[in-house]
Amino acid sequence: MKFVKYGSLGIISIVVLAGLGIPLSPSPQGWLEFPIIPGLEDKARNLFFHVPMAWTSVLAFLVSTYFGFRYLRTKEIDYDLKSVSAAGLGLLFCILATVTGALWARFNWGSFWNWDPRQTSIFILLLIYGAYFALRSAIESEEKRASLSAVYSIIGGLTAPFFIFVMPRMMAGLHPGAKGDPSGKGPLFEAKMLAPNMRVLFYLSLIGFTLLFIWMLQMRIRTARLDYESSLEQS
Amino acid sequence: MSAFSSTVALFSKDVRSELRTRYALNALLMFVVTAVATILFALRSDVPSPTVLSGMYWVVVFFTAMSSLSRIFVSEEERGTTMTLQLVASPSTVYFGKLFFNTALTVSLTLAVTVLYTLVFSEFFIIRTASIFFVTVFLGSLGFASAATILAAIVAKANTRGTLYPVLSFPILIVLLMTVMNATARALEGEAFSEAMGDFQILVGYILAMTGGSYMLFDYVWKD
Amino acid sequence: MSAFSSTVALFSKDVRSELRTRYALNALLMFVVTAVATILFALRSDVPSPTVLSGMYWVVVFFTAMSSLSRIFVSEEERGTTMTLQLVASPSTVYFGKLFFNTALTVSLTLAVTVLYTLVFSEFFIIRTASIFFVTVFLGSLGFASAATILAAIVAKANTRGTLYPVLSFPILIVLLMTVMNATARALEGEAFSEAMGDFQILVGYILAMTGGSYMLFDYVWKD
Amino acid sequence: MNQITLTVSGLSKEFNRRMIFRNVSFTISTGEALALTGKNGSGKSTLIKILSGVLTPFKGNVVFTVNGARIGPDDIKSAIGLVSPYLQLYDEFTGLENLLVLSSIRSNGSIRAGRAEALLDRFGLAARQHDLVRGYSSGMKQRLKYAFALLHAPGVLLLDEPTSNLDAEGIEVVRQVVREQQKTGVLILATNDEDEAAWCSRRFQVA
Amino acid sequence: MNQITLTVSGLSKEFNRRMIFRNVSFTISTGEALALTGKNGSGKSTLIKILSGVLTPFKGNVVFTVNGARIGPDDIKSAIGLVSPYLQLYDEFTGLENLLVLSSIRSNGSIRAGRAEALLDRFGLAARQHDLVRGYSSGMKQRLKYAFALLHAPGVLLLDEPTSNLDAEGIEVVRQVVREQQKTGVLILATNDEDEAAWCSRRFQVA
Ligand code: HEM
Ligand SMILES: Nc1ncnc2c1ncn2[C@@H]1O[C@H](COP(=O)(O)OP(=O)(O)OP(=O)(O)O)[C@@H](O)[C@H]1O
Ligand SMILES: Nc1ncnc2c1ncn2[C@@H]1O[C@H](COP(=O)(O)OP(=O)(O)OP(=O)(O)O)[C@@H](O)[C@H]1O
Ligand SMILES: [Mg+2]
Ligand SMILES: [Mg+2]
Repeated sequence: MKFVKYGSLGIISIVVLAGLGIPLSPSPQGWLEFPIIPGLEDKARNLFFHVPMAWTSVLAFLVSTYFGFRYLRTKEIDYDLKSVSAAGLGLLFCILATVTGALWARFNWGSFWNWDPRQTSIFILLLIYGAYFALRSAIESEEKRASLSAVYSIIGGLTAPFFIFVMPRMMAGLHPGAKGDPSGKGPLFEAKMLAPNMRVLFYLSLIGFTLLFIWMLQMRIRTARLDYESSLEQS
Repeated sequence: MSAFSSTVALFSKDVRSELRTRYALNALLMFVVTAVATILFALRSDVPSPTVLSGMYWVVVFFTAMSSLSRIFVSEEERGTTMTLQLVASPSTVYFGKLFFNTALTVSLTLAVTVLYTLVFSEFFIIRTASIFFVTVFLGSLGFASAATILAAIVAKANTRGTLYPVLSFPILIVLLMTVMNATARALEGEAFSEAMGDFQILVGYILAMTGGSYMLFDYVWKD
Repeated sequence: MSAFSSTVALFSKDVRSELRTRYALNALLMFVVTAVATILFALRSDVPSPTVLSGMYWVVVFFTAMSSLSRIFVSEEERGTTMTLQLVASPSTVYFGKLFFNTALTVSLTLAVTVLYTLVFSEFFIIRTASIFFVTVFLGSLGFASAATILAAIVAKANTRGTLYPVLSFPILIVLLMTVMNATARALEGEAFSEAMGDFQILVGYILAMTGGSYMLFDYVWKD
Repeated sequence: MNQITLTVSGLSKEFNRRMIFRNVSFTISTGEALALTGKNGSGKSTLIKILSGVLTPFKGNVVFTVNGARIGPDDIKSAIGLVSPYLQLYDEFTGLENLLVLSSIRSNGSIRAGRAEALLDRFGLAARQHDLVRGYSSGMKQRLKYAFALLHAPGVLLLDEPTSNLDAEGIEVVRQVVREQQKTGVLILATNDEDEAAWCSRRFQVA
Repeated sequence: MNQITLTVSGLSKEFNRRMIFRNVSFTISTGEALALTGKNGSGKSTLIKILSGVLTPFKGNVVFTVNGARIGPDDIKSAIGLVSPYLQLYDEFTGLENLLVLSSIRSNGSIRAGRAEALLDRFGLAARQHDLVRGYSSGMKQRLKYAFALLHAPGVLLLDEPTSNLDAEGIEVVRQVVREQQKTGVLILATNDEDEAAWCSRRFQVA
């Protein structure tokens, strides 16, 4: 789909240009200036990258689990190819989100890692992805590999609600909106702080990264199919 | 009714087999004793806080469980008796039989660790709210067993087994671990029973989600 | 000379088998990450002292080693290939082949744990006397491998005899653990190399006693 | 007497994309015996595993009916007996314990008291029934598998390499079992041996 | 040609105080073939295991000589080949890898390049030599065991249940092997089958 390819590339270019290029000002005039958020300053720009990446990695996990589920139902190996492809991309975005988040945290909260609830949950997501691939590499039979890894990702998915709802209850967080944060919502999402232009750009970025994911997924599925077919011919 | 009696029969077969070979019991004892001794040694000079103590308590349980709970399926697979079981029992019988066995094993494990802890850390490890502690330990054992059983079935079909098992389990169990550590710390700090209700709700939810999910997915894992 | 080349051949068979089927490196790495994370979790709020850190370091190594080193014999026994090996190799070839393999595994394991520790605990885990640290890690790995190899051989057979050997073997491992923890704490506290000589002597003595004893006893364990 | 019918239609199986057999179909009913023949590696055991329900086919299906009523997957367990080289019993139990334990696990698998002992006796294991299976010789294990397979008087008996490891006396007992099974139910055996194939009224060449 | 002699004197074996056989003695030299016969559980396999050195006898001993010189326990490994149901090869290696790996472990076990492939070809496994043993059928595994046993051209070949799992074509190859071995060395086989026992020039009834 041409639309997905050019759409994602176009939107992300806009986000990169505008997100990095639009100047900050203490009293923003119109759409071409961002407000300065106290305590965040220039670092607020990371919002446009870090959060969509985290979102994409979660989305990829859901997509992978969904295709795993379809595989179990139909036993068609094509669903497994889709499922791994999504998981591979998910791992990639998960690493990107962790790295951008850690850098952000280094300059905002003082250290790369603080076991904030969101950090903890993304860490678990990383571990699940790692375990998923470790499991796959330990099974030779194609059919077994597909069904066992699908089962694992569903079991992993079952725990997701718990770490979304439980984690923040358990531990004090640094992320805006966490337990013990008086403002409730974070500064960026408080209506006053997140200027409409930032808001638009943020949602645009979410859409852009989602499209990027879809485009990359299509490519990966295509190469996975080709790999599969060429190994078919060999045997 | 007959499905239930099959499950019980499978459970008692595993118990007898274990009593005869002692594979899991041996491993269990070895890990518990070593782990507690090591921790004792590592903490030599410090006065551990309730958080650290409850953390260590569940770390010992976690690693020990990891070394023994997977045997239940791995041993069937390695001896080639999986097919024999498939011939006589339906997947749900197998799942529940093994789940009961693992639950029994985890409960005895937590009991052993508790006894050892009260002996070794007599000065620090004081259970101030016994009701919280025992409910936590019981629900925690159930939760461990419920997740560990399906993962053991998965691992038994893979090649890595020994090391793969904790790798698969940790991300799944971490929510459970955090909740039980939290509740155990409450028990050590002497909070009122009602304070821990939230934790218990999470535990019950976790157990239901895991057993329900496992029950539905077990067929795919168990049959070739 | 030919005995040596047999030993090397056995070693490389195990390495290939490991690479082929178990992907131990893959799972082992994830295991170490998991173990460090669990401990990190348990210690969340505290600033760990060198004693605690060195204790935790070796606890991770111990658990990882115990869950993977015994495979080397257990897998031969469970798959029924013990007899095949007996047909082609003499007991001493088998012992040394397996010992080398376990040593290699333990050394790579300690390296992995060291790297991870320096990354994760960058603020606390500072190796002040590198010489002590590396000698300890090296001797410790050797010691672990030498004890674990004979224990693995015993455990592989113990399953069929229902003995309590593994439990009896504790004292043996605890001596080693205490010594390496001690020496590691010295390295973290920045003591002079000479201070750790006592520990090193114990380690060397331990390794010699273990390998010597194992070598002599191995025939009885290995043959039916 | 029950009229048992086993209908196999369009079975195919592949392992890692290697096709083992394709489009296997046959029907067999009470009173018949079928011999599966074929070279080593042709897929006889794979077919037996699919018939016994421990392996799922790639395509096609297997239907059991008793007196015209189709049997669900849960009840199939009490209708099938299997003897095969890849079936293992529990090493750490005695011969008798194996039979009792396994029949208690089988749903509604309660057996008449004494049946296990009678079967062990028939297969010449009476004197060793209280010894651990670990110490059994290969022929003794094979005999025990027969006792296990016949314990619940299955309507369908599947035998893979029926006489392997057995001595002349053991083979004679198996021959009797085959003869009896043909009267009361269905018998399918997979074999490499011309003589054994000749025990059956019908024959199917795998691949 | 080497003159190989195997002398067994006064062998006894018991398991858990159950006497399996007592005072077994015989001598066998190049050119001879011995069939061990006896009922299931009589001790044939136990005797084969003792001869191959994987089990130690309770009493008595086994002496190998080549051209009159006694062979020490370490060199015996390169003088013996064994095929038996309880021998397992490595599942995670291919057929060919199994042969190469095992012969490299055997001390001074270097073999001529191409010998492993030639043997696999002889036993009909050439087309499957690069497949994992895990996926082999029971007959294919048995064939592979023959290739393993013959790899180092052993002076003494021990066969326990030599034709189990094999099809007609496989049995024919085994028959040839048995014939050749009788010319160049010693052959001992344990069997329940009268036909197989008849392949041998001598016979020993166990217990
Ligand atoms: C699933 C993973 C994550 C999600 C969904 C996520 C989401 C978010 C969101 C929505 C915000 C903006 C909040 C607001 O200001 O209203 C944010 C801010 C931030 N995140 Fe994350 N995040 C994740 C992981 C991480 C990680 C792994 C790190 C660091 C290692 C990190 C560090 C930060 C920092 C430093 C901020 C700025 C906070 C502030 O305004 O002071 N995040 N994250
Ligand atoms: N490890 C063991 N422990 C106890 N008893 C054993 C053990 N191995 C063999 N036996 C016993 O020794 C006897 C001889 O066994 P063996 O396997 O040698 O018989 P066999 O003649 O080869 O029989 P088959 O024809 O069935 O192969 C049997 O009674 C068996 O139960
Ligand atoms: N789990 C598996 N993975 C891969 N291939 C397999 C597997 N099981 C069987 N096969 C292959 O399927 C084919 C048929 O095997 P099967 O065991 O059914 O043969 P068989 O007819 O019983 O042979 P035999 O007479 O030797 O017992 C063989 O080529 C075998 O390699
Ligand atoms: Mg077969
Ligand atoms: Mg025998």
